[in-house]
Amino acid sequence: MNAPLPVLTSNDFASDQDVRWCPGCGDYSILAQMKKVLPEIGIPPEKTVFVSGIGCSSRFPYYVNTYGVHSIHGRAPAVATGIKVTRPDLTVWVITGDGDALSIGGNHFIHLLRRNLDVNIILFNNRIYGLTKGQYSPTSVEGQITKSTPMGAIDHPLNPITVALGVEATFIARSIDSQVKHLAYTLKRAAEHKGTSFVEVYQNCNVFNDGAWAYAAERATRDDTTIELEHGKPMIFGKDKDKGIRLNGLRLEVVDLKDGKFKESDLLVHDEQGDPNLTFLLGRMRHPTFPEPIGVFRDVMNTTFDDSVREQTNQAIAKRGKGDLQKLFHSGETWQVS
Amino acid sequence: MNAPLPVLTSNDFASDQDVRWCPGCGDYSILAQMKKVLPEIGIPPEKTVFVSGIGCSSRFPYYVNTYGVHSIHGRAPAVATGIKVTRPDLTVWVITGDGDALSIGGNHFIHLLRRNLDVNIILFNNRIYGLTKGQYSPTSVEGQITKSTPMGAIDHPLNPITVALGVEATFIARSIDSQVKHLAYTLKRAAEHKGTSFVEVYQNCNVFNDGAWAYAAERATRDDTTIELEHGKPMIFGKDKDKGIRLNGLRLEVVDLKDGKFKESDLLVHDEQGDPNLTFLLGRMRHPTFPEPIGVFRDVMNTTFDDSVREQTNQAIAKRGKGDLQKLFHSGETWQVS
Amino acid sequence: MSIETAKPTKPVKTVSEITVRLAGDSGDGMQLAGTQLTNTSALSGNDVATFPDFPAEIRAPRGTRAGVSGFQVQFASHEVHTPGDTLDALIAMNPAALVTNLADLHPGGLLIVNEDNFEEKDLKLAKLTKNPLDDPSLEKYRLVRVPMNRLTREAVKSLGLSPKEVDRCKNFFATGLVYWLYGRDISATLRFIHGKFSTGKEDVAKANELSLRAGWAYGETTETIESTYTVPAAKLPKGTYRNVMGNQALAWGLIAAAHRSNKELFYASYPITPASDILHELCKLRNFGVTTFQAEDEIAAVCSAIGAAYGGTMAVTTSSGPGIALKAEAMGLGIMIELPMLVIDVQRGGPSTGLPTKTEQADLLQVLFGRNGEAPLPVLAARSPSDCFEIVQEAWMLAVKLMTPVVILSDGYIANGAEPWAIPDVANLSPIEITHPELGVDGRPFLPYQRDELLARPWAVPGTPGLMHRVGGLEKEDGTGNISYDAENHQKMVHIRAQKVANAATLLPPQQVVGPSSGDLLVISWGGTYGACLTAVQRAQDEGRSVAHAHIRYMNPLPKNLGEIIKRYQKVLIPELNMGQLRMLIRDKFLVDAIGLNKIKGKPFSVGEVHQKICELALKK
Amino acid sequence: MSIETAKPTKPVKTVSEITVRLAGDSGDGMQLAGTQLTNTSALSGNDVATFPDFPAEIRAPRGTRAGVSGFQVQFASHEVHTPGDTLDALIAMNPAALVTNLADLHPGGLLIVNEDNFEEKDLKLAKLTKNPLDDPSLEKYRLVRVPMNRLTREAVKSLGLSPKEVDRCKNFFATGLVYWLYGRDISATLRFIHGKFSTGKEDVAKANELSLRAGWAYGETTETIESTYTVPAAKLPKGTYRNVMGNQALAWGLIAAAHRSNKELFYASYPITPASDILHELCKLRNFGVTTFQAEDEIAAVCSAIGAAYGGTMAVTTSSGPGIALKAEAMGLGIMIELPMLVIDVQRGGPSTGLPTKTEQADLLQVLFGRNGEAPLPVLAARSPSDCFEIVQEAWMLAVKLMTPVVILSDGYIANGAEPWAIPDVANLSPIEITHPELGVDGRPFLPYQRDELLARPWAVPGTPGLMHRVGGLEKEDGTGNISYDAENHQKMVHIRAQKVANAATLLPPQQVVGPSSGDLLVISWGGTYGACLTAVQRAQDEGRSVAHAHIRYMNPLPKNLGEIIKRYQKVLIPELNMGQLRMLIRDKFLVDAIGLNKIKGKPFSVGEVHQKICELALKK
Ligand SMILES: Cc1ncc(C[n+]2csc(CCOP(=O)(O)OP(=O)(O)O)c2C)c(N)n1
Ligand SMILES: Cc1ncc(C[n+]2csc(CCOP(=O)(O)OP(=O)(O)O)c2C)c(N)n1
Ligand code: SF4
Ligand code: SF4
Ligand SMILES: [Mg+2]
Ligand SMILES: [Mg+2]
Repeated sequence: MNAPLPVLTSNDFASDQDVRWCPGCGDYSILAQMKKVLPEIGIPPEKTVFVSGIGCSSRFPYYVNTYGVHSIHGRAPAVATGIKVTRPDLTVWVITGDGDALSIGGNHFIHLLRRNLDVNIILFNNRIYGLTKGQYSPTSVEGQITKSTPMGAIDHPLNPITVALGVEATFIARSIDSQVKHLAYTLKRAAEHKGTSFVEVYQNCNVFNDGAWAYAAERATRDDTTIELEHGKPMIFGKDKDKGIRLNGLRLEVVDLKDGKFKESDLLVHDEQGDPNLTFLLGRMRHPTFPEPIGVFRDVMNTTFDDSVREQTNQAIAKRGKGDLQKLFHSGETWQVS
Repeated sequence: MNAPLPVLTSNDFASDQDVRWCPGCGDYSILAQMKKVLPEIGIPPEKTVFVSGIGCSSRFPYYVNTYGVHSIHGRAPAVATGIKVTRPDLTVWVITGDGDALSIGGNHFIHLLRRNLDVNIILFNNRIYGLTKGQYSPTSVEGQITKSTPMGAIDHPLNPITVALGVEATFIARSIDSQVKHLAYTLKRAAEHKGTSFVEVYQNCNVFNDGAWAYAAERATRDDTTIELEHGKPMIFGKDKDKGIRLNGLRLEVVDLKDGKFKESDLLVHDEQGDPNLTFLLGRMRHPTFPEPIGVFRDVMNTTFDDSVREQTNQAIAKRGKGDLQKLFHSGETWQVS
Repeated sequence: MSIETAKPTKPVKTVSEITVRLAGDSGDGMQLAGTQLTNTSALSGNDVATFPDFPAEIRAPRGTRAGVSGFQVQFASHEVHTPGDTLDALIAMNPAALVTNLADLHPGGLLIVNEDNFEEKDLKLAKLTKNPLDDPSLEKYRLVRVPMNRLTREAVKSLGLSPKEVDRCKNFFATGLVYWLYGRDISATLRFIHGKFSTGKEDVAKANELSLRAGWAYGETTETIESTYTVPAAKLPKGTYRNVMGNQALAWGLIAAAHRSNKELFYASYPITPASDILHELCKLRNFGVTTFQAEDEIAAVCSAIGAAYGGTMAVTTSSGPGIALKAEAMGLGIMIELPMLVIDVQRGGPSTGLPTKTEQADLLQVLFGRNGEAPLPVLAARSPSDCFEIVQEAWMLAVKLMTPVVILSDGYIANGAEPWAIPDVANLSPIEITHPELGVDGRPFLPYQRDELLARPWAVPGTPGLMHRVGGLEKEDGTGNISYDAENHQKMVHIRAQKVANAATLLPPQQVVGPSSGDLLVISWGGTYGACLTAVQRAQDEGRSVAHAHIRYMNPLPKNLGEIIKRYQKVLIPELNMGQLRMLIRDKFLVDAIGLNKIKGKPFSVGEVHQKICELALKK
Repeated sequence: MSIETAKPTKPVKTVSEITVRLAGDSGDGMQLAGTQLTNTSALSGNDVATFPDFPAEIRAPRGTRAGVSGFQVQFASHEVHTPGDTLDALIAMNPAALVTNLADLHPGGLLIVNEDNFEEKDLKLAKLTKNPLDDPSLEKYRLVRVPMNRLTREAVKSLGLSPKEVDRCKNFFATGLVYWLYGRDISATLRFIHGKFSTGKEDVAKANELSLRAGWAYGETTETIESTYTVPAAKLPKGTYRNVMGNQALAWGLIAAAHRSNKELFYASYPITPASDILHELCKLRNFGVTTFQAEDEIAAVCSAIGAAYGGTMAVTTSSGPGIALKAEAMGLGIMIELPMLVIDVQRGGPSTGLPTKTEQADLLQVLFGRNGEAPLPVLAARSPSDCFEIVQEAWMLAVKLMTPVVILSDGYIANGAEPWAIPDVANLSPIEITHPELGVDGRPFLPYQRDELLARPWAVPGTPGLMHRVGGLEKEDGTGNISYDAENHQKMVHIRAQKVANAATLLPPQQVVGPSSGDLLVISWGGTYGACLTAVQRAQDEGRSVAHAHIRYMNPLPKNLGEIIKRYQKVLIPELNMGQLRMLIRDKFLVDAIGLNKIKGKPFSVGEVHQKICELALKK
């Protein structure tokens, strides 16, 4: 899957529909990176299917010239399951939003992850309901003022990363709409993973929740507010790469590398196959206490639902032979009338 | 809530309906313990509401003489939310099953937990669909043979404890139908916690999944296959209390206390307010590798949805005064026709 | 001489039909006994129809009225379409079974009871203060008291089984006695017994055989039964037969339809009574290229089916009323994106959770109208267990010809009922032609919403180069399928979708009528009431009443010629197990003052109920 | 003299009604300008009706046809019930707005364009090759080219605002010009401007004021418009008036109903167009004892409402078609456990996701039949924005009197439309009596399913000692409410639930008819088509046609006297924005060959469309 087929270019994946997102919406950048990555993955358009629910983000499938289903609100994971289980030869992407995936679609989302179906979920997290013009979502922060929470949201937000971890997702990653290189890399990694790949993308809704991710997205601050997870590398961040993350007992702490108290070797080294509880710690790193990790939190192997289904079918055939209707109909007691 | 009102006895909570569970079903014991605990909690029957979905377990409300709603499949958490938000004066219990709470009801379940509504969820986990006569459930083990999986279940089961932790539940506990004392204690603890209390109960379905929990339930084995979590106490288990759980780096390990290599002081001391990632470790302790913890995994404080709602209402009134319809109707431009 | 071929030695009365009900505790194995009697009667050439009736609880408390499980079968020397109204014989294994079933036994009927189960404690469990066997009201029946516990114990004592195991043989003792009573050959049941308990449990098998034989022998020796009965073979169309239950026939029908269309079958469902057995049957047949997916809920089930259909597979989802309600929104999506799939509703008592184990016909309007917006789809209704096989073939043919989801209605009565089925010759099953477009050589752009003569759109499947296209729930532009908010286009598409479904009528046979082509009364039925209505009409015809029967299998669109048929009768009667749902459609479409006979008791019609109503409306000439 | 009271100095023509549409880019603030014109016209004593029409996209690409946003208002010196068919004046801010709206401008109508926005790039965005202003076809209109960008810029240059801020003032320039054209007083709009931008943004407020005044002044100075118009005040019933939009009136109606029943309001919903504004309005009014709960989905919303109702609170859930479909199963539960609650469906274009921002009436059958089993409930339909307030009062009264969920139907046209509302005197709002039982002194056991004369059961709320009881979705035993699988009981309960809903008719006023009590034609309408149908009928009556109008607000049960009314007319016409859903009910119930006028274009009827059909069916005498 790695070797890009030179024949494919991002034009092969451009659809003829005009894009209808608001000017300045973070979705544009995600679309652009996806179009860049798809040819590199080397799966031809006709072998690729994008499935989405409802929401601004879920308009995505119309803008890539592959097969696609713009389904109903929250149900994309279920639609994708039907496609992948019956058509394992296809590469299936699920495009969803924070409301689509975590509010109405939360159940399908966790069941897709636990079954570890070999599809890629990209969650456009803008911490708001965009298409319906600005109500709060399950990822809206406490106290967030929105059309439906004029006095501030009171729900404790869901953390997509720990939710995914709680159901033992095999691939968990995070990126940011404006970090185009990192985003492209992350999408590619998601495509390469066998099993359900889950990617949370910080996406700016500049109309209803502008700047929700400013701290993590903007040049000025992002080096100090985010940390890039790199497998096998110590966890260093900061404009001058002078801060790091250290494991102190069971807790993580931010340490300064300047004052000589700690050196690189004291830092936590990221391991994509590391203990889930460590991953859990990373998932719970939240601004402003911590820089927020971007990159691949977890990438482990487990049996996939689609493989297991095929296996059982083959077993059944091996054990009982390809089904014979005549035999089936005549099994048990029969009698003649003449 | 602690001081039991002497006036109440378990008879006050006995309903006139004959119980319709299969002879030998684990549900009987849970019902018995609930009836024992309710008077001790001291909330009168008329202030108590049991809400359930659909399933054998969900028949529960008919058997306690309190207020109750036997709702529809998977939706008990939503019904309970409507009751508790509007009637904070009531004590609300949600009775559910592994299919009811984690299959069709998974989304309502996690949203109830994240909102930390002050209700108590008791999940009767028998790893099977009982009422519909024996299909597999989200907690059925891989390979489990059921009516709907004659070749064995292929989904990776959900772990109710880590699912709850992934959404930051504030009270997480586990008990076993046959461990009546422990069960009663755990139910009581759940009642005492402010916020959503989640209790998983290992329950035996002796008709469709008999012995699913035998290892943890039976006298012969349970001391070695389960470990009782006690706040502030070292994690010791085994018939002769000669084994313990030790934290080795980020991993847990079972150690022997006989061979002198480790002593009690080396063991992990359980802390109900401990780091969530440690709780996560405990939640992932699975038989046969580990003894499975029973007791209270986690008991922490956080704002509850029902309190926050009231607070906002009071704020609104404080700020704008009790709503005045006449004023509202006449706000903005009006004109007279005479 | 071996008993297999033995004939009872007592005087034999020949009768044309017999209705028997075996009733006992859920633990007593009455369903099994009834099934054996059914199969054996069918094997002997009778036509049969059954009605199993079991408690809602998994294991209702032993000996209670709630715990009574009954199995009724009618076997006859002519065609039968119902399990029979009143009983010629009732076998009651305990007091609860007696008191809850006696009302259906006709005067002079044979009442066989297991007198060993009429102790104080048994009476108490049945909430009885005195022993019903001592009740003078029993005098109008032919009461036969059999100490079944004791006799069974004696019959098997040689094997030294546990009391519990012995107890479990009682049903075979009863079966043996019934076999004797109706001169039934026990060999098939012996085959069953030894097939079932083969491995390791030979002693249990043996015990069951001994009990069966003991029951048979008891009949020979007892004085209390003076004669036996024989029901000659029925003249059924020639062919090879077997018994099928409704859900089994649906499952097999799906596999056959997939086979005929040369497709794999994707079956997605969430368990619910009384539909679950379809899942149970199909998941055993994975070697037929069947994938069964037990989804996390009904919404996921129907949505995964939509995904599979988009992928080019034969997709099916099934449920009962409450689950079908949950599928409503997604069914609308299926209609909008115009993909073929089957949605099967095995109806049960409603509303809400209702009466899960009871039958009803009250989902017709739900499947027709239970979606937002104008969202029509074809709806077909099975009329009997064996008809479930055929209805699937027709439904799938419509789905692929019209590119639309199609609903099939069954019900709890059909689902669990059994009847003989003339096994089709698989070799002669015609293929169901399905074409998936390829990129045209002319290089003209592919139009996913271009229409054929039936107004169906092409079924282009992922993987086909050049045909990449997106479908979704927003209104589509005619032809291109692009999103369109255009006013005229919307109206056009709404009409196209409606007309497409209406076109189904051109693919379906015209409505048939049984009886005079005009007259006093037309009885219109649909679904599971077929048997009772047909039998009642035939009885009325025999009495010289001017009445005909039209049974509708195609609920939407209704048969083209139906209106013209209705005109030819003075009155129209529509018996339904609901408050008049088909009646509403008929009145609306044909402006005829159709009369309803509406029963909503969780039970099928008895022939008598329908016949009585017919007699009110069509007088003897 | 200050302009507030200035009158245009050009010749003034007095007319009885005017229809204007302001059309521009979504960014141009046309909705705001239209709302101001509406309010000011109402304040001047006119009756008004509006039709806002905005793009489906949040921010459709600037300058494109998809991005055009329009606001139409009719103001008149007599009662108006529709926003008007054809336009007297069209204000087009860019080429896309011109080409997509011109068709509705009647010949000789005034066409005011912002000529600064007809550059090459603007034409390209509108997918135009040549400038439509140069098109000879425009000659049949009175074209007025106004360089609005330039004039606005000049008007505000003193303030030194950013180009972007200046650009945002254009809509007030247009508003000023329109105010001048119709002799409108600008003071209310000035109050609005300064109220809106008060804090910190005084310069922006000032800029808007200057633009408004500049627009007005332009009218005075330009030669291109030779006369202005005045529309005298309408003779409306006396009282204090304000404008309300449909969703706002629903929200306020809910608060009023809660206030009248001395209950807190629990409002549970999941956002969906076009229902969300009800949530937005209510969550601002928490100090009225309103709790708004944005649930995780529609199922949770309706289920939490059921919980709140069980707790004794006034519970409401709202959605649009797709969300209502998801609520189906739970609504069945609400019917089974017989608790009062309101379910409001603000209909939109379907099926499936359909046309979210467009209006339609195609959910009638869904709310009536979209549930498993026999699950009837009362259904009411609002006819106009202000009627939304009243309909809630009636619906809630039924819900508590009958202990049942009640459905209210609105639609996107009503939801976003505005009209004057005679503000009720809160002091005179009669209380809605609700009684919750207490434990009887006689100590007789409490029966949760005991019936009163209307067949309603008691609403016993948790917290009441001695009344502990359980409710659920399984069939209930009459009286006790215990689970019952009994056949007779089931039939009885199904009939009780049906009769209870039927009893609603005894609580509701009889059907009224506008026009002759018998004649050639009866036009039956429901919901949002009220205005167009009434106006069309009145026009036909003025022409001397024998036609009457019956507008139905109570869809289920239908008014008791409706059948008897229908009999008195030769023909019945039922115009609907669907394929004939009410028509089906009427035909079924009354066996009348009702004729349909069915439009399904995401738009309301024009008066002309209905009138034309009436003329076909009822000839001039
Ligand atoms: C069943 C149903 N309920 C509600 C809606 C209305 N709706 C459409 S998108 C959406 C949420 C959008 O938020 P999100 O998923 O975060 O996507 P975004 O627009 O922010 O990208 C809602 C509530 C719907 N279309 N269908
Ligand atoms: C909407 C709906 N779908 C399906 C069902 C059928 N059903 C009833 S209970 C149940 C699952 C029961 O399993 P669980 O929740 O584990 O409870 P248990 O019986 O094991 O205690 C199902 C599928 C239903 N009643 N309603
Ligand atoms: S509303 Fe927000 S998320 Fe939606 S398109 Fe506009 S900017 Fe993007
Ligand atoms: S089926 Fe299982 S869970 Fe249900 S009552 Fe029987 S034993 Fe208990
Ligand atoms: Mg979002
Ligand atoms: Mg279970």
